[in-house]
Amino acid sequence: MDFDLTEEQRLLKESVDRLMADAYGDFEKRKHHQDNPQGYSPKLWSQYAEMGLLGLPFSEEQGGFGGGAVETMTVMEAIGRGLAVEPYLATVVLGGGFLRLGGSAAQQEALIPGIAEGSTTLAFAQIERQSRDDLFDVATTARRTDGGWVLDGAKSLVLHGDSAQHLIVSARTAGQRRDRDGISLFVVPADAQGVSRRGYPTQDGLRAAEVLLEGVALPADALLGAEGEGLALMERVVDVALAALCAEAVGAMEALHELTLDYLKQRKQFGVTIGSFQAVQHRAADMLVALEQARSMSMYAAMMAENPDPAVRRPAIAAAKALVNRSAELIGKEAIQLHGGIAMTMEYKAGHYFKRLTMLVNQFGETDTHLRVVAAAGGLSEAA
Amino acid sequence: MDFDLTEEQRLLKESVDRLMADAYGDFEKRKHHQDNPQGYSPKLWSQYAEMGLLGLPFSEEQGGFGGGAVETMTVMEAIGRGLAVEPYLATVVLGGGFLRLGGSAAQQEALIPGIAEGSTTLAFAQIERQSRDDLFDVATTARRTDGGWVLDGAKSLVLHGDSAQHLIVSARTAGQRRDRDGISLFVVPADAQGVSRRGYPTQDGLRAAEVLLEGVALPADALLGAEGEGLALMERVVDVALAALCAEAVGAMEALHELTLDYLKQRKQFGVTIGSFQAVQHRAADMLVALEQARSMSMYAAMMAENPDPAVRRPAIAAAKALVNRSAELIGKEAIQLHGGIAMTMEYKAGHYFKRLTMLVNQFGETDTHLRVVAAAGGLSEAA
Amino acid sequence: MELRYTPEEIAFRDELRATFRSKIPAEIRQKVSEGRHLERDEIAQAHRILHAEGLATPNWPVQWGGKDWTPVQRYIYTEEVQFNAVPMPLSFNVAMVGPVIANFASEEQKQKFLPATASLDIWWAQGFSEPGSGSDLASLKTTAKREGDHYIVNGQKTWTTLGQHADWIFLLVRTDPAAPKKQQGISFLLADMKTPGITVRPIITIDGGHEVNEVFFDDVKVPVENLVGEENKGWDYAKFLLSNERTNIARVGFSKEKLALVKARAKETPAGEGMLWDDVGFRHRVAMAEIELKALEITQMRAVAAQRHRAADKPDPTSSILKIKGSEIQQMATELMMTVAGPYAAAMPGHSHNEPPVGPDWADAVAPQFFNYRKVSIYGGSNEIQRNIIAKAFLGL
Amino acid sequence: MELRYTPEEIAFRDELRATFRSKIPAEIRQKVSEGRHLERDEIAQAHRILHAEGLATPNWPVQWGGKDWTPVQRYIYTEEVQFNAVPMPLSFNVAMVGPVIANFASEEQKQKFLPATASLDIWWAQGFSEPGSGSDLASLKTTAKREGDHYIVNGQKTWTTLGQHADWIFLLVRTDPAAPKKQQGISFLLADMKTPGITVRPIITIDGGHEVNEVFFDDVKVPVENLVGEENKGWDYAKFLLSNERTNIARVGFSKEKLALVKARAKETPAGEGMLWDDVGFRHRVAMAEIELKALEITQMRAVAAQRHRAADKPDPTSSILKIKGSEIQQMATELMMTVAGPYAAAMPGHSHNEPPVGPDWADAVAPQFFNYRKVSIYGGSNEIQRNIIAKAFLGL
Repeated sequence: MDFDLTEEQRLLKESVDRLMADAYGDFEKRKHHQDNPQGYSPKLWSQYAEMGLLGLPFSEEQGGFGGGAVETMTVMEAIGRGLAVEPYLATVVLGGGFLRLGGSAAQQEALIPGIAEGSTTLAFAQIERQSRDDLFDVATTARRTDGGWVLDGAKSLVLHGDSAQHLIVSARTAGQRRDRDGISLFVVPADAQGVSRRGYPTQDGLRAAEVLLEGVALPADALLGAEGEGLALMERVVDVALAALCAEAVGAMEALHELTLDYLKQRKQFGVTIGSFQAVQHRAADMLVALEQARSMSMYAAMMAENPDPAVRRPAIAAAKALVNRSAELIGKEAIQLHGGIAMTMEYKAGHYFKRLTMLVNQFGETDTHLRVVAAAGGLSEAA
Repeated sequence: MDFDLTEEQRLLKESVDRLMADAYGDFEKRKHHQDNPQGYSPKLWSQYAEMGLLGLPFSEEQGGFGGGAVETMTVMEAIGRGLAVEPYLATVVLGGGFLRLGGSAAQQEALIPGIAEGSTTLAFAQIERQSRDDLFDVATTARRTDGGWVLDGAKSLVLHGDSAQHLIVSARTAGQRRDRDGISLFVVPADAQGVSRRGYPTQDGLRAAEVLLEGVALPADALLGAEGEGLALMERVVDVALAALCAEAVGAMEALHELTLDYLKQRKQFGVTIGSFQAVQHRAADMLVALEQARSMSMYAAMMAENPDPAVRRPAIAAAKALVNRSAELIGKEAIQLHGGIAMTMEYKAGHYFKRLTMLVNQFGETDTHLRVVAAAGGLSEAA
Repeated sequence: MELRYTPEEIAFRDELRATFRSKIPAEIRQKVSEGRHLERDEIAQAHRILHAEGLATPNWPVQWGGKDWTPVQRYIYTEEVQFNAVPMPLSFNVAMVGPVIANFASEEQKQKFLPATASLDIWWAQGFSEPGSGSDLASLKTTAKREGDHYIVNGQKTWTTLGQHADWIFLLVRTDPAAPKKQQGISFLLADMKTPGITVRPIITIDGGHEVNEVFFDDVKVPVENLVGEENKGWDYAKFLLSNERTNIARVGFSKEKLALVKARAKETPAGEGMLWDDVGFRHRVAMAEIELKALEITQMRAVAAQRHRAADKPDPTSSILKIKGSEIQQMATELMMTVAGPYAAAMPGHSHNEPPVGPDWADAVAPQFFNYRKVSIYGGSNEIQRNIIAKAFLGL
Repeated sequence: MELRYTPEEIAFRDELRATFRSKIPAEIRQKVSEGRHLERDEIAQAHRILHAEGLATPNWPVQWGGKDWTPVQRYIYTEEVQFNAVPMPLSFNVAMVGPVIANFASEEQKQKFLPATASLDIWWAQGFSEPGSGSDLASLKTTAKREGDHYIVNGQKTWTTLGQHADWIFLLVRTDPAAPKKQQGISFLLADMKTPGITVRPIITIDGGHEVNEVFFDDVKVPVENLVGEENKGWDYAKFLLSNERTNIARVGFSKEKLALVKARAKETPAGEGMLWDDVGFRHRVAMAEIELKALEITQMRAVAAQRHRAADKPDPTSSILKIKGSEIQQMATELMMTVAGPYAAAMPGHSHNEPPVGPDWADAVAPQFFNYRKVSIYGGSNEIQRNIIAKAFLGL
């Protein structure tokens, strides 16, 4: 039992924190980054690469630095604190996760070096018009042809899908729309014939895209993982992403709590700081309790995220996300309320944390979805 | 739209309040009442009768005073404030409800005058070992014989069942244990051959009984209401009782809130009254909000309780009880917490309110049961 | 005790409902229902239709175009405006400055301002809040110095809702900085927004909307004839004005409309094997919100009915309760709508009208309204201030 | 970062678990599990078995029978005691007065008291709280006047848990009423309960149990040799004593055991068409409680692991968090058990052992435990005090 970072992890944390402070310490800079066509700064993305963050989770054989979920947690926490807009989750955690855990050697060789050096970005195209958050609800089809595949369908809300060079697309190779079997995954170059994309900003300041796939012809080796068995891999990679989101949320909650405390210590009303009111103090204390509980579950998620056994991993990750969601809701709302009007303005950072946390709560399934997973597993087992 | 009491209702309220103040104003007196073999004071019960409270809900033709649900609400609120232990709910609201709404003229004539004058008490024997709160879960059987019935079964937690002269018993005359049809109701004299009872105190200071029915032979006219159609009548009477419980809860919450405010104004800590702490003030304010919301729903329940249409009545009553439950839980727990240790002692009144409210929350179904009724009806309709 | 409306009240309600539904353009009502911001012209159009129907200023004195309605009728009116997603007649005109002018202004001022205020020929803005004042309104710092026939106004107001559209502004200014208490020495002025020295700067809120503004006063000359009532008595008029919001504070009609929409949309939103409405957990959440709302509605009705027994200027003990619970339920409703929208709430409103929506047509307005509605527990006396009021004024703590 | 125990730690845990399950009588563990009050003899029997196994005083100095365990081992020990429904060794002896004597008392006092304290040949009671003190412990009023070789003690203590069984009491008394601060002038005394002038009066709590008492001191002569440490320094020893409760404060093992029981019972409780466990709403409530508990467990483990980096006498910043969340979850667990018991929770415990139970065998103990557990957010520094501590000490408000 040990909750300390290793020396390497500590150094990693320090350097990411420094990067974020430089890039986002002045809140004006964030708007500046967002003004780029891709919605983030390619220059900053190169700095991620130079620091080795983009190759972090890949093994050394794969061209990476052999980091694990704790390293990802460290980076994502810093991203959460900075309220960063770079496609780390989309490219490294999700896209990279599919390559790491399901990609062929050829696919890994083709893409991982580019990811690590910052030249290749990815996106996971899964949500459809009817699917909500059900990973297995896939109407997009992939038809086998001579020596390849043809994809048809439409994907919604593809995170950073407007600027990604490659899309990881879920498509049905067999079965009915909501069957758990028969889903396959494909690596689709964004510039392939028949792919059209419409990008737009999301409510929390990131980018997403609607992706149309019309008779997209792909070679045989575009298939990622085993044919028809894509769901298990998606669940595995999404669990890694959920753990990363938990860490991002903890970073954002921590920063938002600090911002609130600073405000409570400065802002005066009726002649005294509002932080001197006991009712306010108790609510700030409850925010800390919620934050520390979330931090514990984010660590738990990091330690469970790479577990290949879904019977152990899925309830654990679902539990973490459910608790992080509850904490994020409480801290987000209380931060706005304790600030008052100022937090309702675009110019001030608090509202943006609130918006990111709100969206994060619903990413990959809302709280009830995760509670259902935990309850269906009979609860959390005693095994830590 | 009118929320005022009529002049008669106001006079009724004043006199019941006075009765309760006399009988329960000194908390020691409550223990004294409870020490009687039946768990309440027969003398006090006679006073209820003298004041006309026991004949209140019956029509004048039935030998009563023609009061409605608002009158019952007024009495039950006072009972809640006083934390009274008399069997008003069991005898007048439940037992009387069955007679009023389902009894034959002969049954009404036989029993209502006795109820009104305080000589006859009743109890509703419904819960069984397996039934929990499902009114339709009835394993007790009633077999038709020449000119009568024979009852066999066992009933649990019959409120004031140890001292009642007559029991209203649900028994199955057809169908399977959990069928909605085939349940009949019987008026069973407590001294009938084959009836055995074991009385005990309940957690909230009232009395209940386990009732065993072994070959209890009854005449044909013991049947109350139509054969096999007992469920609808039970639901109707239980809705009347739920409205009464809402009123009792409001009375108890009101008194408990006042008791808490008094304590907060007197008790000093760190040199000041604890009521001067803002965190405490805000929680006392939230208790008031919960109380007023509950009061509104208790009025709503009173106005809906006698509606014969179950499609309108049942969701309304369920809604009232669900909200009253939430308020009772909040006010009960907060009252204990804001008092601190003193409220944990038997000698002080607050804990007894808390215990009564706790039991009341679970009486005739817990909150989820009622939410289910509301949700199944598609929510609360717009009709007020 | 009788919960139901009388047949006359039901007829009154049905008549209002029919008027609202037939006269107010459906597109405007749909925008309100979907939680979208209205353009200036849409607000003005709806206001003027109501005015033409005699329904813009029912709470004013009859001689100035008001109605001699009972408290119940007034309540039904507000309910029906909200429940039918009709834009409220501009509250700065109708609920705020209008009644102040009608009650405290000179006959000349009444003649000059009231008809144009009722018809929205003058669009008013409110200049009360200041950057440092927050919930402590009386701490305001904007000054007005008398110089001959004018006051010279200097200072800054903020959270000025729809100030970008305003023709005139009513504002509180400090005319006697030496007054012993901060509530004293405040005056109530009316100023033409075109007066030199007034600058309006937009505040964009986190939902992306431009609803509020900062208003700067830099040596602004306001004629003395624009003083309402007596100099240094402005706080009394402000208190009168703020107490007028009372009957509207719970916004039961809004929440009713919103929860009905939650249910309607959940019934046509696929989720799991059926529709979202089939999900037990979701239905119980909606049920609990509806139950809280029903309780609030009755609490509100009790307050309305109790007005019979109370002098009009006495504070209503339940208004703080209505504010707290009302804002909680409004926020609950916007949260439930977030659940209905699910992942599709994440997309920003389309930048061009030619772009097809992401998810259902209405989904892009859901998150902005959720964000925007955090304000309802902050403004109009934050819920913390309301709890202070309850504790001090009603619980005696 | 590693959540799992080492193989050595797992072996340690399994050994403890085996010992607890084989040595402590099953009837005692069942009573603890069902939430019933234990008799004096049962508590003593369990304590003495643990003492015989060397497991009653692991946190004491090794020379006085303690173990040289790591923080993780100590944590596992507490967890396993609770999780296996073993009665905790009497905390007044083991966690409170024992460590104070071992750290601050004279060698003579150590010799006299420590062995008998470890073996429960002396049963100690705690005399800290007073009727007027509540959360403001240092405001205590009980006085001790030095007269020759004795202190003459006068005053009243309250909430004295299991004081009815006690042989001795350790208490805080005011020896210097003129001290400038209330924390000064307090001394730490040991008194034989048989001393004339000591009267114990039971306090019956709302669950019907006799767990706590009032203890009256009426001119009680306590020999000066029973003063621990220095006169007027008692507050330091009391603070040391109170900080010792830290590792136990979250009571994760208790809640684990209780939630496991909730699930087990829900699986055999008929409800609706199946078992209560099949009800989605109920399962989600249990799931959320288990999730909160898992988070608390890790928060607790983080605090334990962090002990490596912190001087033993520095306050642990997470202890207030553990207290707040731990008490909330314990209460949540007792509430869930109320739901499992349903209507059958209403019956009082049978007055005679010959009477058959009402509902399931365990149901009569459910409501009393629910009532009793309201105390966990009140005692040991109420949750309000904990929030004050967090706000002031850690948030800087």
